[in-house]
Amino acid sequence: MHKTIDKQAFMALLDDNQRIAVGGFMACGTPETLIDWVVESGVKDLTIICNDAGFTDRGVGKLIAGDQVKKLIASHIGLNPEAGARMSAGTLSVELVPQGTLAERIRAHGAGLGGILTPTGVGTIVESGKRLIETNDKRYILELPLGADLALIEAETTDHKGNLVYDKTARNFNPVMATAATKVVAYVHQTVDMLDPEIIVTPHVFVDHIVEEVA
Amino acid sequence: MHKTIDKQAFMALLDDNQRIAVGGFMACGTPETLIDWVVESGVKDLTIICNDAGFTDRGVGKLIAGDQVKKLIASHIGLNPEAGARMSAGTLSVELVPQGTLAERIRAHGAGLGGILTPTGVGTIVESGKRLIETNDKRYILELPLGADLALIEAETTDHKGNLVYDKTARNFNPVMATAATKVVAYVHQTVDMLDPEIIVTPHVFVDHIVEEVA
Amino acid sequence: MDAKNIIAKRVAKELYDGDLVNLGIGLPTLVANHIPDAIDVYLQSENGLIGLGPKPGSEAIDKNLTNAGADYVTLKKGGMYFDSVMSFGIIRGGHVDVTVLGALEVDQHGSLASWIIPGKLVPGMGGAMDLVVGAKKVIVATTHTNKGRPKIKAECSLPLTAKQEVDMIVTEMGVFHVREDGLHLIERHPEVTIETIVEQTDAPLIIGDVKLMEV
Amino acid sequence: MDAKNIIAKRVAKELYDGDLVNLGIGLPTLVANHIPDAIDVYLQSENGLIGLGPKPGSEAIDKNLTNAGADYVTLKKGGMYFDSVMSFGIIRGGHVDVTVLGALEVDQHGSLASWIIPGKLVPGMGGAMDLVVGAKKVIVATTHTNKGRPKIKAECSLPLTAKQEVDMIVTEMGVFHVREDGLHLIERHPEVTIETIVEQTDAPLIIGDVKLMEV
Repeated sequence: MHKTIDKQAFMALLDDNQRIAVGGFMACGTPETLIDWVVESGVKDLTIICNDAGFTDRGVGKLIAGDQVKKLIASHIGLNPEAGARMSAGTLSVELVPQGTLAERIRAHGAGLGGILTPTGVGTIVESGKRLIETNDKRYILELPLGADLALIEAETTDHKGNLVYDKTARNFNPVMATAATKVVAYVHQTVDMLDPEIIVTPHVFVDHIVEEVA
Repeated sequence: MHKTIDKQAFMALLDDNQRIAVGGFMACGTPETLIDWVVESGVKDLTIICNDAGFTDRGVGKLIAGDQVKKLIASHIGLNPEAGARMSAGTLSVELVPQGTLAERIRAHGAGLGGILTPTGVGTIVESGKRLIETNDKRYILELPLGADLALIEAETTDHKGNLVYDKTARNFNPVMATAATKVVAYVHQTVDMLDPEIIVTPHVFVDHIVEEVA
Repeated sequence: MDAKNIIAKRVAKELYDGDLVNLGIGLPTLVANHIPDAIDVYLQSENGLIGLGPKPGSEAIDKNLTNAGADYVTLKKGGMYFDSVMSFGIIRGGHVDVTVLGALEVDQHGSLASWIIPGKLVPGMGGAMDLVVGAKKVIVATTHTNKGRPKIKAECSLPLTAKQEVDMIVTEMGVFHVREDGLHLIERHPEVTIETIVEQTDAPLIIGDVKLMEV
Repeated sequence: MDAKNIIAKRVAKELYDGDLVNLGIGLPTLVANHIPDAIDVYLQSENGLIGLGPKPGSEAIDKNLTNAGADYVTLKKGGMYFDSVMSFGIIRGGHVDVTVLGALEVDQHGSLASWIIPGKLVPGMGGAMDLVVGAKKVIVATTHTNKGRPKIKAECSLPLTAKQEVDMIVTEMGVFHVREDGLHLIERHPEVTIETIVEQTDAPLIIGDVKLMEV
């Protein structure tokens, strides 16, 4: 299974209206090269799932600035005024999700769960339109799984099979997004012959394609 | 925070009627020394949460053979005929839980969820007495969180803070059980000055006490 | 070749390059011996690894490296270890391409009974319920009869492992596909007549173009 | 000492040896400067680490080592990295001893509004909703007023971050406990009278034995 692809093959994975999960936290651990290629592709009407809106010129903010995003599902958009402006103008739909709920919803999709019950958001506007379920005399929101057509993630190192390890806080949402998309593309900084089997964070079975950093 | 305790301090943590989660999978990764001490303590009417019943002379099987267990919550008891015999005789109550559901229920407790929706067991006797919930036109069982008073786990290496890494398939249920008990005791084979921050599986905040292997 | 290896060899033909496969305890384990060297098939053991290798020689046994049947095993290059939560996230989440299991009974609708004979044998379901619900393709690998009694039934009489999840049944007599319209006999052992198979099967069979099994 | 550091210093007195603590962006971050060297307090950053150290010098900046506010940080010895799922498992699961957050409004019942001013400011809730629901102790650290207007209200008027989860409020004027029977003033700044505090607070206060804040 040779998983390394080039820019051309990556571009062929993209399409209008896709739902794309993008790793990273305020652009730390976001695969900027892959984002740049999505910008270059010009695909439109994307639904982006990401922790946040990035910055105007970093992370998924570049896709928002290029008006390629129809809907953003994120926990925070405060560092990207372009996102707020488009939301106010009605050209960008934003679904704000508590960060832990976002992580659990993506995990639920990747782990085959039909949903999870969380106390987060109970008694707030986050519960509107959702089912509330009581267990053990406590009230929870039923939050539903969240998956994507494509996950774009960044990792530090891979081996020849596609196993991944991450670097410091650039890990964040990358591993869970790798579990929850039909196709997973990982941008990696280096490739080694073998990784210690004890330290692999993302098993190769989750990874469809690898884009290697060009030195 | 000095977490290392000796046998005497460990014995003081035990009591009749406790609910104890025990790591290991068919006794691989089960903290045998800690189990031996529980046997020696003579505490009774325990509820044991473990992947399986172990063997008659290994793992939690030693507690069952000693008639210290009132209830066992596990996915499998087939390798321990003593467990089956006591179940038939009515002296041991056994709640059989699908292995993935067992892992998710323990995780749900540790992660503060009110429950999870799983497709596992739908249409089988596993669903009896449980709430069935439909989401996205599919039927799921609502499975509830499962926690313990005490978790007894085994790890390979700790640092002076109580961070843990495991060895090969001895990892299994140990990390998740460390998240879901009021007190967590880890039996460790070695202590080092520092662990690589990228490879720590169980952060020290989950670990209350360490019992170090005596060479 | 004995019945078990006839079955295992035929099942192996269902595996493709890059597949993630879980082989149940007993007969299904034999499938590993029949996978062609030319393809990479990744074997998962649900207690916590992907990349199951051959059994170790007695000098290479590691007590912390076992499979889900508590046998000592090895790990192939590129393999990795993980905990039970990740393991069943992989299973339930649909990331296992093929799971191969034994059966007490399997029926024309693809329902499987494999974990309990009430009052007689109560080993527990272990990970089987999650595997059958979660894997993309479920293959039952079983001898055609047990003490002369057919294992393939119109309806299972024993408590189910999962309802209508089995895709394919391989016995030493033939190969069966579970489809919307019923159970199809698609291959037969060259030395076994269709009449014999019909006679030894307790379910209605749809018989079209029946090929010969390679034995 | 300025108002912010008066608050931060007072909050720091609520932290004990071994505590796991999450400090929100802005004012709460200053608490770290006031933690006594004699105790080990472990700071979590919800983007994926425990063991937050001091800010790096410009020569030691690592772009993959940031906090939840996208500032460059360092990791202390014994710290570790993890992904967003683990991070919020720790938070929601009640493993964080103390969380310290800012407020737009906080009310006498312990409800908090901190993430949205509809039509004006919509940054998103980030991890705040999970933190306030999950942490064992929730401390709001905020200036007493905003442009002369009290931030402590009888009832929050803005959309909530969480309902009735705040335990304690620390401002530059005083310290408040949220209890069953209402909001108690328990300490005041030595140079601020109880009358002034009552005047500057938009909620009924229960005033018993009011101690002096150490400033």
